[in-house]
Amino acid sequence: MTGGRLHPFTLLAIAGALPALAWILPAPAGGAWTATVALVLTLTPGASPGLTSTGSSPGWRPGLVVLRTAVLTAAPFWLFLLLLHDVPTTIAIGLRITTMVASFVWLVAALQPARLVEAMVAAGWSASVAYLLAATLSAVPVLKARARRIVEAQRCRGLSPGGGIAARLRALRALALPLVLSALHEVDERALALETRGLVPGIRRTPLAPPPDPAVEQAARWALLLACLFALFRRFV
Amino acid sequence: MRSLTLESASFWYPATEAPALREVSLEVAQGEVVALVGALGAGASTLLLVAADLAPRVTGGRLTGSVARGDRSGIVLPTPWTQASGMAFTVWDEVAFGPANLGWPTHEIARQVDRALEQLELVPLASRDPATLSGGELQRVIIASILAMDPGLVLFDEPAAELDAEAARALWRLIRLQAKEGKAVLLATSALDALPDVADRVVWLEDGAVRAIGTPELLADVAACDAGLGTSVASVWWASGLPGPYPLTVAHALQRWR
Amino acid sequence: MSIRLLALIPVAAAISLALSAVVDAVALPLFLDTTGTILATALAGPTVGIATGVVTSAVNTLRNPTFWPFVVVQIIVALYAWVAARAGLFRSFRTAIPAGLGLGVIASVTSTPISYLVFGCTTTGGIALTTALGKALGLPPLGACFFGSFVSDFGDKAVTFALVTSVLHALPRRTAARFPWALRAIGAA
Amino acid sequence: MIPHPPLRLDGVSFAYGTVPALAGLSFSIAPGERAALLGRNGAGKSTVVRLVAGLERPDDGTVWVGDWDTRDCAPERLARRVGSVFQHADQQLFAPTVREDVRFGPRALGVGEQEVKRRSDDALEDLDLTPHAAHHPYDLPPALRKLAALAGALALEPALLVLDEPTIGLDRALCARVTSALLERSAAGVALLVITHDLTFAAETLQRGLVLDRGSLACDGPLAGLLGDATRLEPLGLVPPAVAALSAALDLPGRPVRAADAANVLARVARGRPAP
Repeated sequence: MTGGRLHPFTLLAIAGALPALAWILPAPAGGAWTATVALVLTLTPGASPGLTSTGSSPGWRPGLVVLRTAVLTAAPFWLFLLLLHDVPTTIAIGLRITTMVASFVWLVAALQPARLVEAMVAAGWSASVAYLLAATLSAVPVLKARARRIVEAQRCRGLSPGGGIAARLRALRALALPLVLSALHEVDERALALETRGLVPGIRRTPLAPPPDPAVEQAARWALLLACLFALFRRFV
Repeated sequence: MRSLTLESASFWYPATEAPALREVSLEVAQGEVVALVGALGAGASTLLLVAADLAPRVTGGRLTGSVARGDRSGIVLPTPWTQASGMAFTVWDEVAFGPANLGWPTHEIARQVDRALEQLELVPLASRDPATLSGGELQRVIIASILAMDPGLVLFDEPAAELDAEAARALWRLIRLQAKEGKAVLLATSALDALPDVADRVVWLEDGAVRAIGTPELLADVAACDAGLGTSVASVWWASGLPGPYPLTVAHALQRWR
Repeated sequence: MSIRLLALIPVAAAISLALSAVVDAVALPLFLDTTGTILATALAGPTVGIATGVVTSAVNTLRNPTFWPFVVVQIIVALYAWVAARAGLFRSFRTAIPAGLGLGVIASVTSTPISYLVFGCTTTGGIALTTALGKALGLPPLGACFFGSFVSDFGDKAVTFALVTSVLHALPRRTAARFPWALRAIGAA
Repeated sequence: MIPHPPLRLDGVSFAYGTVPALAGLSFSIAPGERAALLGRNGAGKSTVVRLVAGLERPDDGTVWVGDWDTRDCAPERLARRVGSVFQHADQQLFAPTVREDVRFGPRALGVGEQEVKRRSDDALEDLDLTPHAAHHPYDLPPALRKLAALAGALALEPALLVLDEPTIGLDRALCARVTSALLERSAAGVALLVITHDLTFAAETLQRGLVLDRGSLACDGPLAGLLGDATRLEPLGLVPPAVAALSAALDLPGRPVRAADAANVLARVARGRPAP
């Protein structure tokens, strides 16, 4: 049962349920339990850094990397909480944030976007919804690289990004506008590409490699949902 | 069998008075490569969008005259980075994007994708993330993605622009192969020197209208050279003041010279 | 929704997230992560704007796990931008910047309860420090939290509105005319 | 040796992390000299351009732009002496008209409005862009946007122009405009360093060939000789451009590689020969 082979929806369910339970269950015991589970999850083999694509060999090492990312992301919150609140509140909120951070960092490591897109298509989601998420995910690095290239190109024709606030805001305009205008200009070509390659409304898209979704996992997802609802019911009734 | 027939087709882009195409009549048969040449703004790109049924349906604008298509068409536009689907995280999935949208069974998709990858010499890149490819590599992936949909009419707009010399030569060979396999190919390019080996016919467009249609020898006529549309060898002959007809290629020049 | 508007959403969302590279270059304390949402709304209306906001938050969450609660803020930004576009407030900086400041207040009012309940006002280092300053000034916890998020977010929405105004006016008229809302947003329709 | 040539690389080495890109590269370019930078993908061509523009610092050795060591200069300061145009340069335009965008560079250098106007009008004139000066860049086809970006670099009136694949997407007529603009600037003493795999453009425009192979200089000599020699081009994945191939096939004296030269030689040789 490694993170890598679970159905994407199961990964999402777990990563959603743990933080929900952390907030619903009475503090600090609830938070402590969920935080521990989340941190242990990050150690599960196969939780290779899917999205952060830092490359990984199976075994414990990637798990430690994921755990370290989770801890490093959660740590500053504890510091700021101490700054603002007394100790019991800090512990209560800190455990909840740690649960959320750990479960999401694990999700990001375990979830491959291609499998999520295939799962959405196989589950009958419209191809357009899957397109929105996946296309944004792949467009971000492309436009970020373009933004860096534009900053370099504009500096090579004399633009100084420094100076006073007014100078920096003018520089911001000379750097942001080219990025936005060139990206907007390409919307038409992207639409033409989608049209010519068949992504038109109302199609029955063939899932390429739909991840297996065994009944036990589907049951587990419903169980998690019921557990959260039950805990919510008990907490407020 | 005729794959594409245009009869006095005229087209206006939205909110513009001057037509981008004026009364264009053209037929492209299966097994034939037809090249569109002309100065910037002569209408080659517009003609390809009309042939691909993207103009006016997606671009907006107004079309008069008639356009008849015998086959499904696929178009390769000149900017590969805007053509990637954005839904694929490996080259294999990118090439399979079109066929999957057509709803083909998975074994048929696999067969078409593997064939397209071989034709474009992309098999070693099959599991790479498209975002990590160079401009030339991504252009070959986009071409494979269109061919994998097995279109009867294949349209190319400046396909060699992003390619280096070796990849461009491989592309010209591939285009000839598509015609041999019975596809109709309509191609806009400014690589005039490649056309004698690639195109069966050449269409000279000027201000949206057809100025001339003929075999690649057209690119050695005085009129073409005057307009800067002669092949390099013909243009040198034309500039030298020697009498015509001008040789089309280096090989022709060699025959003439002995 | 036409294919063109569908293709606009990922591009607008990616613009929001890519602008961080520009903000880093000029080293200004700005996020600009609602630029795409506001721009999409001003170009193509609320549906496209809200979809852009939701997708931006979803992808942002995958990159920084603490961001998901703020999908609510993105939706409110889209609705606010819709009202601003209908009123043509993108016609000049004189109308756009005050509208941006108004959004800054509303965004802080919206994000404060989220920040307070979920994070105890420690969403980012900046917010935590300014909240501590608020507490030192004797503000009650929720008030301090509002002060924290308002001060750190104060200029962002105003600059974002100004940037979107610049973009809409910089678009070639022909391109602007083909987006359903663009001309109305700059008061030209 | 000119005391401070527009560009001098002195034993320059550079690596992207652990991936070596340049190894002890040394060459210099004199005023008015027109050099082509050739080599396979990954040979280090783009790295040279980034170093010259000040976007990267060399690990070893020094890049001299005149008497400035690029290690001490930010790109915006080097812009006074180096006009750089990268691939996809058309994506950096943002002004409502081509003329305004071309004026961005000189205005950023703070040369005074009168001088800004003169420089930008000259640059637009050199590339025959004046008819499009009042158009919006995004109302123009991509090829003309590329020319507008090049005009922006020309308007800086630098002592050195560094161009990365300036002719991708341009047809022969537009390439001819770039060629004439660059020849004019070179005649006025501007040095050129151009990365290109378009050998027809290189033949028409450049005179010296610098061939990079795995980060070091494999060859540095007259371009015409290189372009006519299929065996030396083959390892670079290149073939002789059409005019050079014609000259070799017809054994034209002097092996001209430029179309105009080949036409003249052809006419002269034809007159001296009995009619075929």
